[in-house]
Amino acid sequence: MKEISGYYDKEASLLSAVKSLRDNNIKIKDVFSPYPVHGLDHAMGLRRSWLPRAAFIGGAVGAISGFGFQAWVFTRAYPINIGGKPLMAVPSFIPVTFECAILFAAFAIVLSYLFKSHLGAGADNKIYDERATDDRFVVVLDTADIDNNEAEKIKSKFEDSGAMDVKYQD
Amino acid sequence: MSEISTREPLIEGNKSLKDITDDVFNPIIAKPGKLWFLGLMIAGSAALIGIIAIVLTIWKGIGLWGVNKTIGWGWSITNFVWWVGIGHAGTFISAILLLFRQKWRTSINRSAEAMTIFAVICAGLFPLIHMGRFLLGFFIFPYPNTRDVWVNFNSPLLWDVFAISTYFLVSLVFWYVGLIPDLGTIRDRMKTKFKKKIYKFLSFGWTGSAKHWQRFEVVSFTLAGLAAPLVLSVHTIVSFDFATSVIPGWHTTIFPPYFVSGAIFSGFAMVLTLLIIARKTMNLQDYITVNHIELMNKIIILTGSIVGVAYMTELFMAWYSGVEYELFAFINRATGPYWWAYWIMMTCNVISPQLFWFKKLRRSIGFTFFMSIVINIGMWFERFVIIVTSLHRDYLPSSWEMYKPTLVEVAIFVGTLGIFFTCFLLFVRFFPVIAMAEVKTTIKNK
Amino acid sequence: MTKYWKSIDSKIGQDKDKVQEKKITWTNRRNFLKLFGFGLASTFVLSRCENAAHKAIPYLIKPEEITPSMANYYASSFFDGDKYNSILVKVLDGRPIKIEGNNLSSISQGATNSITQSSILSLYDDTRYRKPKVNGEDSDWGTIDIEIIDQLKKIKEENGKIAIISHSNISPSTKKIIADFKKQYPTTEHIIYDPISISGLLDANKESFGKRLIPNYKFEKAQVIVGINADFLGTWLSPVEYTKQYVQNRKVSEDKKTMSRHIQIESGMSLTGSNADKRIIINPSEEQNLIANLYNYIANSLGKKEISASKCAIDVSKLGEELLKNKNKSLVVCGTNNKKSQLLVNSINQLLENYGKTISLNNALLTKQGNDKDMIDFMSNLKSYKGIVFFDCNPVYDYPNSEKLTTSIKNTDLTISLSTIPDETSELVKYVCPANNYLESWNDFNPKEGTYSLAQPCIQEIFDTRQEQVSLLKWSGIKNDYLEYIKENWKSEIYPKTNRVFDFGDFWTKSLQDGVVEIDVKSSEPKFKNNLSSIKLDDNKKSDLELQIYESVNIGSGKYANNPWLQELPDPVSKVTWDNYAAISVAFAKDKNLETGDVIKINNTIEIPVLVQPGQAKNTISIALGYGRTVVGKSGKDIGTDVYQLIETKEFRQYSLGKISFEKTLNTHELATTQSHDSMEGRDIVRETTIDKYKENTESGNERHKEIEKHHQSLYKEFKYEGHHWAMAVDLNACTGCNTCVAACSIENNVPIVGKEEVLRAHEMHWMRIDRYYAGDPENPEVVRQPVMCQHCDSAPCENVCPVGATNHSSEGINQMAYNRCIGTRYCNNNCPYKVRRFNWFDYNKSDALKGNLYDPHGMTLDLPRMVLNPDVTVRAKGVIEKCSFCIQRIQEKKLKAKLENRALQDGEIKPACQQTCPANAIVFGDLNDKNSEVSKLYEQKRRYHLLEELHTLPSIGYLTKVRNKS
Amino acid sequence: MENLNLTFKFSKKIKIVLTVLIFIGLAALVYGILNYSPEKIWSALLLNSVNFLTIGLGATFFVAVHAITQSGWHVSIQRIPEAISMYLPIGAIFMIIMLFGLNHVFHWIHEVHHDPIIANKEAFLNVPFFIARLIIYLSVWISLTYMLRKISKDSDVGDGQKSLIKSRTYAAIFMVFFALSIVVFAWDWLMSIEAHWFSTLFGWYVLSGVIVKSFAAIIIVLAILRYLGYMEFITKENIHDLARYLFSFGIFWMYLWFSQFMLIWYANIPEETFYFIKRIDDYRFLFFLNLALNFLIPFLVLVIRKFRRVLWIVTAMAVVVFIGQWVDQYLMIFPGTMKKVPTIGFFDIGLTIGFIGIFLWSVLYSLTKANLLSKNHPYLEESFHYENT
Repeated sequence: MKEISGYYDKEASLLSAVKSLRDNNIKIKDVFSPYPVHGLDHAMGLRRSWLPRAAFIGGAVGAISGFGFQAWVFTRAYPINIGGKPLMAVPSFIPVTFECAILFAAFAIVLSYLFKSHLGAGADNKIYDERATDDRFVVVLDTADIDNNEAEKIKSKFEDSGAMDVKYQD
Repeated sequence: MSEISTREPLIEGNKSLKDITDDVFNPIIAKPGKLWFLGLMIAGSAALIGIIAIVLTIWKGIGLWGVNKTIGWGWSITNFVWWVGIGHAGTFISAILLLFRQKWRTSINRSAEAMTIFAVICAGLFPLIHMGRFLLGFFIFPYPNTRDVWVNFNSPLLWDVFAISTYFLVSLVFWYVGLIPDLGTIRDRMKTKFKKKIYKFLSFGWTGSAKHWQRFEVVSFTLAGLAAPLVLSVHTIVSFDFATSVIPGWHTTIFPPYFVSGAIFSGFAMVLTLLIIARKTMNLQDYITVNHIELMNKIIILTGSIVGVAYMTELFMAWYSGVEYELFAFINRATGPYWWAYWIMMTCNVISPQLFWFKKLRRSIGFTFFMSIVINIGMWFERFVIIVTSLHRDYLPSSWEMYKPTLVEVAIFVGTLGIFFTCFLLFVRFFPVIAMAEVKTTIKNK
Repeated sequence: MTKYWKSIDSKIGQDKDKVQEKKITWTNRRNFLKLFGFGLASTFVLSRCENAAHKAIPYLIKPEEITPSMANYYASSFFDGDKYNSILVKVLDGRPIKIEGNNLSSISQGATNSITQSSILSLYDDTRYRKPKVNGEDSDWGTIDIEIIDQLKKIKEENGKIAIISHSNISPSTKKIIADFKKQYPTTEHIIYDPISISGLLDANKESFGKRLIPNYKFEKAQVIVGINADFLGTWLSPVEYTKQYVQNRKVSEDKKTMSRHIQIESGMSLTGSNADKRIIINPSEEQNLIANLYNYIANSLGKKEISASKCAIDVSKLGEELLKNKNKSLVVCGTNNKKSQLLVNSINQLLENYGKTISLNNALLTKQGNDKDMIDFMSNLKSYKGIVFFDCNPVYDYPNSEKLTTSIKNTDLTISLSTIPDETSELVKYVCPANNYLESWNDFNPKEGTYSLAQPCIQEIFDTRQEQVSLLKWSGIKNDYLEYIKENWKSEIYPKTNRVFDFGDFWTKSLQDGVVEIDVKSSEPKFKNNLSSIKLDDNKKSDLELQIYESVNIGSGKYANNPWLQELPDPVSKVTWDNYAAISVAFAKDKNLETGDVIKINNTIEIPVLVQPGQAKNTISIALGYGRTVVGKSGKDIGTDVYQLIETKEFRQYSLGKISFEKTLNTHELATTQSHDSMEGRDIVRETTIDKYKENTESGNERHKEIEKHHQSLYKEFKYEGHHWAMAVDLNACTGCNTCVAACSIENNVPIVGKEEVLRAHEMHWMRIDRYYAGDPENPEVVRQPVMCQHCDSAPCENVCPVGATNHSSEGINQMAYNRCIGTRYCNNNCPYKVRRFNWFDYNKSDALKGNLYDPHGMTLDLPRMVLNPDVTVRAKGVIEKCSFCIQRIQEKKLKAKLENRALQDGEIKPACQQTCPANAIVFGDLNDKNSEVSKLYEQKRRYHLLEELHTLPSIGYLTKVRNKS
Repeated sequence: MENLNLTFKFSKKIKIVLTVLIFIGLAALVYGILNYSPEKIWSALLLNSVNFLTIGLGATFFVAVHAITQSGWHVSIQRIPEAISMYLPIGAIFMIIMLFGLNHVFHWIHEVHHDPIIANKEAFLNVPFFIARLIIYLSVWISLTYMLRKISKDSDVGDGQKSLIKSRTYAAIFMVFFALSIVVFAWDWLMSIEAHWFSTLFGWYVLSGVIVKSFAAIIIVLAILRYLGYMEFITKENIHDLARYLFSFGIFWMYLWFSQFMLIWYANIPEETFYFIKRIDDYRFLFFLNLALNFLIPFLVLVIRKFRRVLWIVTAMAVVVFIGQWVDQYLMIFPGTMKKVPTIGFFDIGLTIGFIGIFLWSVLYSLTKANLLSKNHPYLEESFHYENT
């Protein structure tokens, strides 16, 4: 037996279930819900995502390379008098620098997100219940190394917390 | 202490989670109505006319347009700025309103963002085709080449290239990131095998995992944080196209924020136009409620008034500056040969939105629809006034000229309207028009 | 990585040897791309090999004077039966491509007018006759000569009369040939007429001095110039020469604070009138009376006898006073073809003791010789002529009442036309013996007494044509070729008059090289015989509406109507292109409820659009000649309305009608003007002052310059130009607005012709324009003009905004365009405060990558007209912005030349096309870094300012304020 | 919550500290009068008068905006901006005092007849109209601010929902008037110092500065209260939000600064550029310090989420921005009024310290007049229960 999953139709019962499972030191593999449930990440004890850092790094890289490229073009690669402006025309470089920063930051975070979450065109992730994207909440437990007894206990825990259904999976 | 119930519900009809899914999903599997096909046909043929006109322009030359030695930009850039402006509402709604925790945006952000993307496509078309040498348009990208020439980073038009393409890409990504969970919902509900496959592909393997949701929220919020200044920057840079110049009526420092608020103003108007039609034809009255419309109308008053203040400021400064050319440019706008354009602009943008101070009018669907079109017209004329009236009589009276659009220019404009509506009709047919997952977070009945 | 220098900038400071040492290495990325690109390109080229079947034959032995791509200049002469110009023809790779004025000639003094400039296109006129024709059918010279000689002989035998009709003929050799022809066919009469006749002037001079001549006017010597309906700066007699003279005493500087005063009395606003310090507006019918009154006033003041004349409405006392004050320093000229008026003018000049001072009867001008009487006689005896030879003239078009001639040509046995292109006359005649273009011909001229010049062919006959003289020689049975004939003639007639320093061979070579020979002819001034006592003034009554017919500056008599360059050149006053029009005054327009573009019907015969012209006499309509051609190439056909047929032929041809009727029709006709707004709107665009104020303070009128210079500051350092810093000074006081610079610029720089429809849409392409503004009373405004071309701003708003950097600044201060790089956003043009940039709206040059979209309404891209293109200047593709380049090709050429000769460039060596051809010397180009250059000196003038200088664009064009001689 | 009715106690100790500050200010003024030209003294007075007046105004703006947008997050701190806005009457007194020194600051007053450019502006720039405008702004600002404050105070004993609706109306009126008046106020009191110069954006640029510095002031006052042991109910999320506002309006200020500068830099027309040339050439250090304090430092610090949630870091940034805005104001005023480049010394800083004393006195005094928590505000709960992503 590899996984046990509990099915809920209410956000409140889901949250209490997750809380009680965690109180009982049962490791939750994942929870599936049709929308981001407020407070679920706290309840599950998920750590804050590092994704914003990707955006920050992306933005910094974008800004520096954007500015550096412009400065290089104007002062090194092909210095040319345009409208009498200084070659190092810093105010002129700001817009492109800014756009590069935003573009790089946005792509850095989105690509990291997709990569980290194994999301992508044609990705084939396991779906526990098709209604999990509609109005069902699914709690999946990693039970690879527990025996039947314990599994029964878990099942009752699920049912106590208001699960509509509990499934075993091998 | 009173309960949180002091806030009115964002959507009506006491929907359950399932109701929401059904309401969004059903139109996608339902057979489209005759009205939809009729709309698609009209929009499609308009797009075709536009494409023909564009091909003709590229082949024969810009001489087919009414622009001339004095007025180098006519309808093309007017339309460009107009479309870019319209393209501001979507990202404004999803980014800035997200940052300001305005939850009511959830009902409208999906379609507003879609509109943004389509509007930016239409907008981006104009700078491309307004080039005399469209086929060499790739010169504007800084790519390495044998001659070692790069682009001119001093040029606002080049900034535009970066701004518009960044804006388009980021908006697209932002939109799509938000779409993924909803596409997952559709995938899971889709019965036909083929369609299921397509939606499976499009939904990127979404499962609804809590970790994904956590990241999803972080990504959405960060993207919003990035998109918010980006929205400002895009129209700011568009305004730089004019404001960096030395042409009286163009060179004025207020342009950046004034263009941005003008853009949001016109964008909201276009969102209203589309949503009022959509809520009626697609039975979304419960999601897009009168409250939503009223809130948007409030933003319209706000941005419209900012635009109005900017007009007045410009007018005052034209006098205060003591620069004769500047003063002339503004007198000429109001009383010169294009006085009618100026007064259409004034009436539509400054005077008529003030009617929204009346709550009754603000909450009237019919009146709002009418006003949304009035504002769209007004904002189009604003750009026309800025571009044409400033150029047609600038410094040397010897070069003063008049500008009259040709049929080809009109056809191209009609064509972009066609492209826009074609895209939008296809969007409402195949994509979830309401951000289901986000709406689901706002209801109490869960 | 090796670094190639991209501009002189980056080269400065680098070791010269080091630059040369750079080697192309294969490992270099850029070289790889280059080679890769070349490979790709050659694949395409090779795959199209079957098309490359042009036959090119290399020189076996290179001719000494020809270096491919290097231009040769040949001295020649331009004379079209009306105006004379000594010219240099620029021939490049066998093609004449440009005409410049000849510096050695005292008539052209290095300048030309717009017609001369543009005449080169007539060489490549696609409508030219390519072969002789008989009754409209192609023929060949052998056949046609036999037939003509047969017929001539037959007429001679029958004792029938033969007429050779020509315009004024100033060629000594041609005259001799005609004489020879007469010898052969003694019944021949040579009848001379001028389309724009000055017979009255010639006859008056004959009466006053016994010689039928045009005196030698010396405008530079006059302190007061009174022009009476004489457009001497634009069209009258020898405008280039007169402009050169006129400007001498109009220019002012810190060293010379005086200038002449110019009063113009006229009906329509002429180019000359628009330059006058004072304009007196009269109806044509008032003119003679006014002159008589003026005469009486002066005579009275000098205690001479008055003539009987009624009092005229205009007070002439002030005018008379001014003239009297400047006795022997004044000049009165009159352009009316009326002997009595001219006699009166002669007498005024005599009373003022101007003869010998400002007017000389020595070295008389010979360019117009026509006698109205001859032509009148000919027209009344048409039936008696058995043979008529039209010697390069077109009387069916340019002579009034020509229907008679038309019918008679059809009935005459032998009619021959020696025209180069089909015209109204040549289409009617039996034999068309097409003549060469003047650039394909030998010729000699005698434009002034004592001045001789040669014309030499600069290209072989393009078609199977033969110059007129050769035809006449042939028919006269003379075997000589024309060159030999000229040489002999010169040997016997002209050479002896010279001081004979050289032997004839050298004299001939030198004459040919110089183009002109000027011999001092000294004879005593003829005695003046005043017989005004018997004069009886014309009985002119002022009517409600009069008509004045004038010669337009650009189109002239209409001979060049098929020249699109001239058609597209805006009229110097009205700025109208591609049309003539009825100029009406502002008040008249208001009275009759007319607007520019309304079509009116005059005398129930012609329909013509009106143009509201400020400064037009209220009850006079002015219409230009030279339009309304019916048999002509595409460019001239049905352009405008012909008014030759309205001219009345009495004793003299009258170019004004005392009474006409008009009615407004419901039609309108759009006039394509290049300037739609006439007022400066009180802006500080053209700065002006008066001579009195200038004497007090040389800065007057230009006070703002100092004020603006005080605030001259920048957020960033200005670029330093270390080598040259090119700049131009334009003297607004010298510029007359004649437009020749515009023509020269367009020709030099391959500026495309766009046609009327495009001009109407403000799509004209001229790189430079002459802005003209009116100020003051619309009935009699003051006019200012300003040549505007790219200002080559050192802080150029246009350069900043080009996304691809296609326009940028050279290290010598030139705002340059890389056409290849331009993608045509027109952003630069929007941002140019001077609006000098031009966009290629269509494919005007057949240079577009996309096929089938050529926009060439006037056939400028046909094989023949294309030959006129200047290969040193890129032909611009569709969708590209272009503009004045300071004639960069000329700068480079002269720089290279100096470099090859290992010397420094000299000031004045480089002359842009506009400067080179300017008859007013208004434009000076040079190096600002050279403190001794002329342009630097002009920059020192307190009159110098820059256009819109408050914008801090730092233009490289300096304007010098206009100074008026008025109080 | 037990401390719903808590009010601030203005203790003696604090009063002593503030009195010291005020005396430093007075000493600086006396020192200044003895040592400096009237131009410099009046300029410094103008700087502080306008600076603190607009902080008070910005606080009303804060209240009004949140009333209109029906926000909930701010309710827990709402009493702070309300108290700050109560400084307005005192600020008004200083503005009226300024009227006596107008001709030391505004050179258009005496040059109007010699300078054609200024003469052209006489219809707007003339003393009677100038004073009339000031009186209009002050009276409307103060009366609307009092109305809003009164409604808020009344809500403590009445119906919060009704008060909210009522305050919305006044807030809307205030917003409309404020948006128009602050722009004209900026032209009057700041732009007209350089009477030749003009920039259409200037009013909005000043507005952005007003908003950002009133945020800084709110944060600083909050930090003081926390230091004194009040406002314990403020959550990290509230601080985060305040920091975000400081951060994003800092960016907005920079955006407007850049827009104005870049457009003038780009076109390079002397009639506009002289303003910046003067400031870059003669006040180089301050010119760049301005950007560092108002944008660069707060941006680089507050871009990090962790820092946005720490009160002392946020407060430090608020102080940086506060100083930055002072510098910005200095750059608007002194280069225009002073013929020679002045140095910043005891006088300038001392005077500002004095103003800080008066300002804080006014704020703290006002805080004693109402509960520290707007307890009947319908959205009070929301401001405690939300999370920042």
